[in-house]
Amino acid sequence: MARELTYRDALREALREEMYRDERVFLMGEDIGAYGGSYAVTRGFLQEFGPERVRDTPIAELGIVGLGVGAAIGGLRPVVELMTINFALLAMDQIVNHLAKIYYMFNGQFTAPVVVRTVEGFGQLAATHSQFFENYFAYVPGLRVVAPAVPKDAKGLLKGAIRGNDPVIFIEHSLIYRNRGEVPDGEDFVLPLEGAEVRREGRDVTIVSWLRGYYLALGAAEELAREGIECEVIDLRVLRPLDIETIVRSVQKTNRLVIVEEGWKSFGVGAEIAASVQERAIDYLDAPILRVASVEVPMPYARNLERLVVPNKDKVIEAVRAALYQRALVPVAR
Amino acid sequence: MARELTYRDALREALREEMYRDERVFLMGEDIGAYGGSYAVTRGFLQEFGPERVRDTPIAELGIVGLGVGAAIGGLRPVVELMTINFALLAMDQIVNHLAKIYYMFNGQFTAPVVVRTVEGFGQLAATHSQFFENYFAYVPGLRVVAPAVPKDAKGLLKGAIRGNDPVIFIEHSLIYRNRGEVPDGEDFVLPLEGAEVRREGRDVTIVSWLRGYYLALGAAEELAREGIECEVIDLRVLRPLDIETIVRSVQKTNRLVIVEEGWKSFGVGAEIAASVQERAIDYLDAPILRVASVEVPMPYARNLERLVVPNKDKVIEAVRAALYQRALVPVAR
Amino acid sequence: MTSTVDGQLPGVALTKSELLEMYRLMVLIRRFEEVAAEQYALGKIAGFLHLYIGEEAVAVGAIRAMDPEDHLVTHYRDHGYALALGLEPRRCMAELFGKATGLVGGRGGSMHFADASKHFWGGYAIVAGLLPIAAGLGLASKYLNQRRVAVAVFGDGATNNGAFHEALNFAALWKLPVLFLCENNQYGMGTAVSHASAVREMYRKACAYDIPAEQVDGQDVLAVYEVTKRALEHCRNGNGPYFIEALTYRYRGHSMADPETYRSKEEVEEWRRRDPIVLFRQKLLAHNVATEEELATLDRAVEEAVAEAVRFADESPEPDPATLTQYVYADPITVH
Amino acid sequence: MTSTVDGQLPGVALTKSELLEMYRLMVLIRRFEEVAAEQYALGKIAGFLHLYIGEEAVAVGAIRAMDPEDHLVTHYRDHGYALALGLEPRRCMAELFGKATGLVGGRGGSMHFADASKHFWGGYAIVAGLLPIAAGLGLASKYLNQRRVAVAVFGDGATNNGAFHEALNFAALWKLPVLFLCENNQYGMGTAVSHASAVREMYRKACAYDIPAEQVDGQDVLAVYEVTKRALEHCRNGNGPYFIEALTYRYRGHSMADPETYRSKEEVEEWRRRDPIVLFRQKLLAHNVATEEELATLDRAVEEAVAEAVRFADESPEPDPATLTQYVYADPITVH
Ligand SMILES: Cc1ncc(C[n+]2csc(CCOP(=O)(O)OP(=O)(O)O)c2C)c(N)n1
Ligand SMILES: Cc1ncc(C[n+]2csc(CCOP(=O)(O)OP(=O)(O)O)c2C)c(N)n1
Ligand SMILES: [Mg+2]
Ligand SMILES: [Mg+2]
Repeated sequence: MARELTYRDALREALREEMYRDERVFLMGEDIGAYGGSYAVTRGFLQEFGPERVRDTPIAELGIVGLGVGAAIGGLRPVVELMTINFALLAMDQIVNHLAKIYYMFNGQFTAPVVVRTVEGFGQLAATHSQFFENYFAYVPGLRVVAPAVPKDAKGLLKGAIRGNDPVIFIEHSLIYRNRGEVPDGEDFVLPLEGAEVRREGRDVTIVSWLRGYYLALGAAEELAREGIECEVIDLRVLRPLDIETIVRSVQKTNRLVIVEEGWKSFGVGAEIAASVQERAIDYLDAPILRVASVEVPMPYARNLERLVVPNKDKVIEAVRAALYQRALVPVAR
Repeated sequence: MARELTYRDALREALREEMYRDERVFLMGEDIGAYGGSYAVTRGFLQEFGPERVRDTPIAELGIVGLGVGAAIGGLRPVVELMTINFALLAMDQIVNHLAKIYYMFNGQFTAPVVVRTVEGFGQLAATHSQFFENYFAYVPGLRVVAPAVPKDAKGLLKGAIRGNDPVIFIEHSLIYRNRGEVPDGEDFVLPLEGAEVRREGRDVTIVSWLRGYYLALGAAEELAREGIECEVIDLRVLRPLDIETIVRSVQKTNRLVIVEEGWKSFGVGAEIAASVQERAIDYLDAPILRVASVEVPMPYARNLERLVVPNKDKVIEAVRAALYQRALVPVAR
Repeated sequence: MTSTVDGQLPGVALTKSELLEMYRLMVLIRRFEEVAAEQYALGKIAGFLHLYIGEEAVAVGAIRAMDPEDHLVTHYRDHGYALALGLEPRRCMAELFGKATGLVGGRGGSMHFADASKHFWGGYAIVAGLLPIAAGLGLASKYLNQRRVAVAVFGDGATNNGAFHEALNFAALWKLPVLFLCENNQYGMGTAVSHASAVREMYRKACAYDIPAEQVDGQDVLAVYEVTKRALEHCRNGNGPYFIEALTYRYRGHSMADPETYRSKEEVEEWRRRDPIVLFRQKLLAHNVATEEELATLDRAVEEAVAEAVRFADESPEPDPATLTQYVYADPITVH
Repeated sequence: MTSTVDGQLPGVALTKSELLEMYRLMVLIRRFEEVAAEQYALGKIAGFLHLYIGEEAVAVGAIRAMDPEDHLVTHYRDHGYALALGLEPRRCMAELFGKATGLVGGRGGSMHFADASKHFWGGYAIVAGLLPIAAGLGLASKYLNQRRVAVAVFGDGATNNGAFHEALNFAALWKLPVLFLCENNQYGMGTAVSHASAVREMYRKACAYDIPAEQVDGQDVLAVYEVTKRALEHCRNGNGPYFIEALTYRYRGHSMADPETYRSKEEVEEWRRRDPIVLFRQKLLAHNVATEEELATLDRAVEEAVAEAVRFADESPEPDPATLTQYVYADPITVH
């Protein structure tokens, strides 16, 4: 059986269930307690679980992750929250130089199973609060990087992350917290942290994305379907390990690939996908792999400018047409 | 006229000349003064220029870059040093959220022309001291990312970086400081911060790289030439802005591309190159674009394991043969 | 100087017109912020909007004490400082509206006001991120043998971040002219000082760097002025940094999205009883610096200025889309 | 306890065998390090090698005071702690040689010793990076109602990094059982404390967090032992963290690459006059805890142990290349 839940509620359920299941699971982050979480994911948790297990922290991102690492080594299951991914830059050292390496560097003697929850997004938040850094984490061996688009995955993957033994960077998106979707019942609905999913089948063009980009892809596919263009839409779900095979299989069928990402185009996640797919399936490609991404500027505050920067459904449609040679192939602006 | 200099001496000349030319230029970093620089680039500078202009700092990478940003806004020309790129992770916030954005975010009112010198490399330094992060910086609009392979570029680009008005991440490599090469005479030898260079012409395969990878490429090209395989070798020199056109022009001739990079393969610089080249020139490609990169593990200390991780000349040769379909096309290990 | 002259306050070396200007600025900030909140509700302003209501005495007292050549950097709660510096309300409001006529052309919004001509090098939205920058400005001043002090404005929450510590150490180690001005408004977002900071008095953190430090009543504009004046002198004379903790309070939520579950109405009421504008107004009246009427005239002028600012912002054009990629780089780029 | 019993030291609650073991460990560390330097010169060891010579009293005194259940994390200058913990010299040497039989299979080298069975969670090579981790271990201990203290070992240089500040604040705020043990060896690499730190006494930095703190003579192994014992008690009893600054000195360069341009031979000589091993040896002899002969026997045993360690390391196999990609992830991965 399943119920419809919002993305936010799916996350809430995952956290609550795991906290009830395992006393070692605790939450730590800025304003997750008294304030209720900046995106209300942990609202009411302080009251429900008390201040030992729902820990408001100082504004000290490096420290937050570092304490998570230590607590994990010491036998706990920390779920730490970095209020937004923009602030994760302050914690890069603990994430990349410590969290990701402890298991390997010390020869498998101990693990640091920390789940770092964080969120991306935009909405007139200006240059330092509108960034996308999943590529930074996906680059790092030892980390798993999860980026669920739908409530079912939000719940199942978060539970999988908490139960697993690897460090996980769990990336949410501020503009999809209210999206609704089916979520299977039961506390044992747990998903493994890998594998992309083909969410819409199609024969003409493959569109691959994740998080909010997935919804843009889906919207574009639906609109294009009205004129008979059938897009296959793949939701990546997990960025490391990257499930290239699923994309390759789709491209072997459609022979065209469009990647939708919200980060800046150059050196983003899409670059890896394009590079890997051409490496494995260049002979199947009837058109260059195209990327729809953000224009490469620090995000401006003004609404009209922001709109120009970020991907939207129309830009995806345009790219699909370009992949079908229905329009000139102009690389998306830098 | 020109003389032969080491890469290190070319950097030293650039710094000294610019410090004599412009009193606003000063150096700041860990152990650059009394210790003489961990790679001896600034040896003797403290004695020559005094402690106001050659400033030993506390071990505070975030602070070092932040002070550089402020000093630049205040009218100086800081050249700050992050001892190695591994420690740059501690300064990511100041680099990405501050340095890179100030000019744009405040609408062009003021600039922060900081040059951040740092160095990559390996040599049994283990997991936290053997990393490659040029992709992190190359991703960021507002930054220029320079990575010179030869002494001439080391000097000319460093001078260009110091004289320019943009923030620059200037990446050196610990294993090429002693490499020698011609450097033009004169204080006015200054290079603009852009453009790749074709350093060896060839018709069969294009190999593109930068920093130490360039020497691997060259070595492979020379060895392959003995059996009649002519590689065109491109030294990128600058990673942002990326000069894709030069690579594309070469690929239009050779129809094959091998990228050599020392960072981990997935989500690295090579991914962007591959993605961009196939986007512009897929019809010219007679083989998939291949990447020679590091195996995706935290770097182990043991010599024999480290050797397995990093690229070397033989792996480049193997990739060139694969691009020529002389051997099975096995994607390089993750 | 204990005798009272009409138009002066006992023991305060400020003229009547200066005092009235301080009053006007406090009222201006208050009204500007109230109207900004309204405009936010109307959808004219978006994103994060951090209001300064309740804290006006800090910005106005501190800015009044600064020299025009001094450097200023603040955190994202920056409107008060921009207005206290004398920046035009219309350009401030236009920035909130994201318009081309805004302080930074609509690119920054609420969190990133700046005006290079006033040496106001910006509001920064990464907590504590501005502190090393301020130290760098101090370094430039010292290096160039200027007598400028770099003033850094930040909150109680920022003092728990590593950047704070690194900046204070640098400033003290190199004896840089930096005034660290901490606005302790009791909360960092929804987290009370007592939940975030091992030491509850922010100024005590300066002990780890031997930086002279003190607390001041942040609701008393003259007290802020006096201590800032003294602190700036200290810095200007080559004695290194200084640390001021201003005790204050924000009446509104942290930003417009704040559910305010973390504090009681009573607590807010308690603080409102020591409203900085009311306190200052009473003092001006009690000492006959100004009449009710004079103050009312100023109030009306402010009202009009803010209304005009909204009209201006509303009528101003959006930024030209053609400017989108301008100012990413200062030097030309020809490759692609 | 001022009367002297043979085999005991006045005022010291340690048995003869404990005291001799401390002596032996100090000599072991010294010899291990000297031989490691030789092996480095021979090319058997590579990369960074940070020797502990001159600082032996700190590790030996501190570890002796710890409970077996206590947590330990250190910086990269970690050989002394590993040996003081009783880890086998042969496995330590094999790690330096990058051999499969090393403490961490040759993967870590000098900077990353670790032994989970001893709750020694590793040496970390990012300056100050271990401090938040130590606080996290303290958090786990407290959360799980254990009586373990997390001991964090770091240098004077680390105290200027933001991670230090954040860790101390967390530990004090949450009253975590963490002992911050700072080895002030006067330099961070080539930078003297006075060139890096606004406050020259490291322990004084704890004032910003109200953490009790004191200095100890790091050349006196018993003094280190006593203060660590006391500090651990404090932490173990729920009073939160404690801070110890041990004043010490490294005779050798920062690492093997150090040109040592930043200090004088005289300064090194000065410190050598208070060599921790010589001092302790003299005390043991003066109080008749041991005879010259007993100590000489220990010295010889150490000599042999270190020689054996080298043989073992030399003869051990390199890591199996097939293990290269092992332990990147703990859970299976099936996609690619
Ligand atoms: C590094 C960082 N972490 C988190 C945030 C989110 N955030 C914005 S303001 C704020 C609270 C800051 O409190 P304080 O410094 O006391 O200033 P106040 O808002 O009270 O004036 C937080 C947590 C941020 N902007 N930057
Ligand atoms: C974050 C960081 N910055 C720089 C370095 C390079 N580095 C390694 S050890 C060291 C000096 C540390 O000094 P201290 O903390 O006093 O310890 P000591 O070596 O004296 O025992 C430096 C600068 C590093 N490893 N990590
Ligand atoms: Mg506050
Ligand atoms: Mg030291």
